[in-house]
Amino acid sequence: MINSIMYNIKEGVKGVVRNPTMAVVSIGSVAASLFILGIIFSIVLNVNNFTMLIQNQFDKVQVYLEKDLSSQDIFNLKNQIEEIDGVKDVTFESKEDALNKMKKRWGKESYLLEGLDNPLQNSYIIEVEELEDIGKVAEKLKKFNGIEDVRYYRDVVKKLMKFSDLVKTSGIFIIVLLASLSLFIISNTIKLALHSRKKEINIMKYIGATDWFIRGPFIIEGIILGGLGALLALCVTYFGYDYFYNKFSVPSYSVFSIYILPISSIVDSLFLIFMVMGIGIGIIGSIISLRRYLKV
Amino acid sequence: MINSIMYNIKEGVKGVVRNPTMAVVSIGSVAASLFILGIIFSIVLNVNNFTMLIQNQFDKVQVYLEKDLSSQDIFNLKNQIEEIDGVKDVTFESKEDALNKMKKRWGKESYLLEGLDNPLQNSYIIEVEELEDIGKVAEKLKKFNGIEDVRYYRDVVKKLMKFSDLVKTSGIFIIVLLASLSLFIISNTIKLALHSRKKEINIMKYIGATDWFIRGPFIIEGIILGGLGALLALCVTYFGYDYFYNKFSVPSYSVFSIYILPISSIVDSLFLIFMVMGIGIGIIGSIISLRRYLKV
Amino acid sequence: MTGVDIVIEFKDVNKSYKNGKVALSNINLKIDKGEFVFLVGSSGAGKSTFIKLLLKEKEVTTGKIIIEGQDITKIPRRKIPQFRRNIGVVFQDFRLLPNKTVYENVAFAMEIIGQSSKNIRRRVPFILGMVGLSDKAKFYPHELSGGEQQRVSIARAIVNKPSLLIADEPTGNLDPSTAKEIMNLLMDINRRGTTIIMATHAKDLVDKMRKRVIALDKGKVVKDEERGTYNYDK
Amino acid sequence: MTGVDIVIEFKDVNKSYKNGKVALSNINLKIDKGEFVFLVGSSGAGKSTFIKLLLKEKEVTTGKIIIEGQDITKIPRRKIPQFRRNIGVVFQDFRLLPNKTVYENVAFAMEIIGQSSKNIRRRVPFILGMVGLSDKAKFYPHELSGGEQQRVSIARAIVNKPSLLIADEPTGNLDPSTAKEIMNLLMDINRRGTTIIMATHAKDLVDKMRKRVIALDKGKVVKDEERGTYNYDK
Ligand SMILES: Nc1ncnc2c1ncn2[C@@H]1O[C@H](COP(=O)(O)OP(=O)(O)OP(=O)(O)O)[C@@H](O)[C@H]1O
Ligand SMILES: Nc1ncnc2c1ncn2[C@@H]1O[C@H](COP(=O)(O)OP(=O)(O)OP(=O)(O)O)[C@@H](O)[C@H]1O
Ligand SMILES: [Mg+2]
Ligand SMILES: [Mg+2]
Repeated sequence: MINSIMYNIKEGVKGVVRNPTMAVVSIGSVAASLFILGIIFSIVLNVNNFTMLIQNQFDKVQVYLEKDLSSQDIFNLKNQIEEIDGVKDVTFESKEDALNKMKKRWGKESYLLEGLDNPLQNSYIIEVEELEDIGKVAEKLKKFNGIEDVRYYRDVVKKLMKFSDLVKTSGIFIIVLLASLSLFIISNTIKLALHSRKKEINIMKYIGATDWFIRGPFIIEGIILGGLGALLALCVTYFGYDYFYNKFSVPSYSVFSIYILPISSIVDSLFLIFMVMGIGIGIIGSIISLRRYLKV
Repeated sequence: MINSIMYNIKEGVKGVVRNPTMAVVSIGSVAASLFILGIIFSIVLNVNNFTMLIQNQFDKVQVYLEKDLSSQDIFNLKNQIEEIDGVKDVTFESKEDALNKMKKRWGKESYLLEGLDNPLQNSYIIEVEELEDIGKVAEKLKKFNGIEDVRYYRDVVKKLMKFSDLVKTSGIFIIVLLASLSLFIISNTIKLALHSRKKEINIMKYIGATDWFIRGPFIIEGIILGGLGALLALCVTYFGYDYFYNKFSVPSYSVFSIYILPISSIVDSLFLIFMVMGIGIGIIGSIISLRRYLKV
Repeated sequence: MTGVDIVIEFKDVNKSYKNGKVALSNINLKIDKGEFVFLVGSSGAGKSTFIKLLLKEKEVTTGKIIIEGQDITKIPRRKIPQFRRNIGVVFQDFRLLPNKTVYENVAFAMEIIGQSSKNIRRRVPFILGMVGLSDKAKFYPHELSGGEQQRVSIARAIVNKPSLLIADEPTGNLDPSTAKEIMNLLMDINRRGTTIIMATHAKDLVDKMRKRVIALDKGKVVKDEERGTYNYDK
Repeated sequence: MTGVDIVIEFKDVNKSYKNGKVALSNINLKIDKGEFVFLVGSSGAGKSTFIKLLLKEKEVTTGKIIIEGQDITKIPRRKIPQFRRNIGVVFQDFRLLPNKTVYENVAFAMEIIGQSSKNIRRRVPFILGMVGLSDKAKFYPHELSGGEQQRVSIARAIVNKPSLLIADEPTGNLDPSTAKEIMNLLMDINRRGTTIIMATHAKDLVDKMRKRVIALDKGKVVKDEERGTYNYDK
């Protein structure tokens, strides 16, 4: 048993070494296909992440309170709001806070606001649990006493949800598609590589080798080539991504900022995907492609 | 001459027909690689287009006029604004227009606005020629008399520009990269396909065939396989894209709407790219890969 | 005891190829255990086809081939390797593995039947010595002359001491003296009990050895003679 | 007139392969126009190597080979095809194009020298008739017997009426009577002025024909005899 495993590994390694053209081509094709997959995978992950970040900016309703409310009224209101279904968090923003924010935003023109009788209103900022529910929550808030105005980004939210659906659907679609195409390309490569060794396989059969005896070394060869291809793809993807990340990432969480996921947060899934695909294809490709040549 | 061309074509077609495995695998690989390229190409074109559309929403500055301006003042102001460098267009929006817009936006809640003493202000909407100049224009407007407030999406604009740069740079980067990878995969396929016909090529040389005599049919074969692969990729991309378009496109031009370019506007470039790449690779791949086998 | 000693029996065997070519028609013959049989006939007579049927490299069109009591036209696919291992074959086109050295090509035949590497290391050099290729053990097939390739093929066929040895033109690429040595080798093997079927054009060898000769012409057996000669009616 | 009639001259030719094997050493000989030369020697003596050097399939290690006054070890790469076209070759391993039929394989040799398709359509069937393969014209090489493949190889070698014909073991897979026919064919071609060099193990043919015999042993010329026989000192 050990003997036979050793035999297969020895022969598999020899197969790789003695067909350098084929080895280079196979590793290259596996790496190229997986690299493409890696790119798409990174893009989809990032766009998805990006959409979610944007959503976080818009899952808030701001309600402006009437000016003559007592602190007790304000406090009661908060309790009422918190009881609404789908509300996650309620934060008070006093008109002073609002003014300070405004001053910050205005930057060097903020002196215009100095000495002014604060014209702003107290407000509650309400976070919802699910973006989809934001319309319903807003409707309910409008009926409350003591609330003068209810504001949220109705259109933006609607469109954002549609966009996020699109990204998810098409992301999954494209990844599945690309995975199939990579599979196709790699198994083609294996098919062609085996095609040029068809005679060799036939000869083995003619002198009485069993199917598994012939398959063994080829499977090991598939594992080696697929694994090396996957590792190569991982390296290229890793450093390419990192370069890209350092060049473009802006560490900020506000709308439209370019927040790119750091490589460390995707390298694990990439490694897993690449290895499983590379080696898996190596094995399955060998077995399937060998089938027709073993029929003698 | 004609004779020799006919010979090459005849032999090239025979080569395709007599190696069906190789033909299917080659066409499949070419098609798969180009299809991937097509997907990325479509995505980049669309994201680019999408960014430009969004930019169009933000290349405007709105200035709110003081309440007590006479029509003459308002008219003069327009002339002054139009003289600023980088201003493309200036549109007046009366406070009635603004109210109507608001009513439209509020939809069924617009009854709340009925009978109200219009609290809004007259304004000018100023389009700039280049998004980059919007900051400068806004600064100048602030210094004008009769203008109460100047509003534009300062942060959004900045980030949008950065985002659009990112899309352009990485789009070109990814397309170039994918094109090289497709080239690599296709030429690998050709290399392997020729590898299994190495003996055949050697034999031809041994009985006195010139390099070009041998190359001819292989080049025709490359053209046929590359061309068919390209056509296959085009068909799949065309119908895939169209399906996608019909499923997701929302014919609207506002922010965050999902505006997808119709297939008709990209099919020409796709056809050109696919054909040039498919056939070009077929030819170049054949010539380069043949080289080592011709050296006998 | 007749029934027991028959190793190979052809019963009404016909073989026509896909393109319509009839390569063998109506073959009926028996070959006993331990016989040495020459298969002769002009080029294209059907000798190699006869051998390919024995090995299940090609399937009969009609008829039965019975080896050691088993109808080989009916054995299941997965039992074919087991069946082929009992037969040593020298192919007309050698069929050496191009990526293995001479040593490895011969060793491979032992590996597939699960021989220990100790056995392999002892027996392969011995056999290579017998066919005169000790100094070529590390050569690859494309580095060998035609006759050397043929001898590797012979070495591989006999290394497992098969009970049946089939050789298709084993001396076609050999000079007379090497051919004679190989024939002596085969005779020796035959004397130890191995049945041998050998297709050949070597008239002088056949005439000298005086063994059973089966002559084929256009797919038919035209002569089947104990202690025969190469000549046959055409 | 000695200088003019020499078609082929080997001057101090040595050939050793990459793995160190010395296949030919110190070969010096001249072959005149119109000669018929047998090249004999045991398996591995260097006959095929000799032929491969003549065709520039392998390069000499040292020395010169002069054909028709031209040192072929020095001709530029792009002139090799032109040079090879003047030589008809029967290879020991046949070298037929696997994806072409018998007819196409022979026609191909005419196509590469730019023969009109009218000529091809007339000459190919004629040559196939000469080697006895008229009924196999549409077969692919893998559908042929060993001897049939060899004859296709011969047909291809002679179809262009070369001024030099080189044949490596052209009767190795043929039965004696077919071999005799092929030899008659070669004799005929030789009588019409074609120089022929033939490597062979067919002792009886060599002995009967009484042509010049060059014997190689371990890469050295050990005999060079007009009207010679197969035997040589080993
Ligand atoms: N795969 C095939 N398809 C079609 N015809 C074939 C095939 N193999 C052999 N033949 C034909 O069958 C006939 C017998 O072939 P076979 O190889 O048995 O001859 P042979 O006696 O071995 O001849 P040789 O002495 O030349 O090797 C030949 O005419 C050959 O052309
Ligand atoms: N490519 C090669 N690399 C290394 N050694 C080689 C190569 N080709 C041939 N040889 C060796 O050179 C020697 C001469 O080979 P060659 O093919 O010339 O013999 P030959 O006389 O044609 O024999 P045969 O009658 O068996 O065909 C042999 O010992 C062979 O092993
Ligand atoms: Mg045969
Ligand atoms: Mg030889």
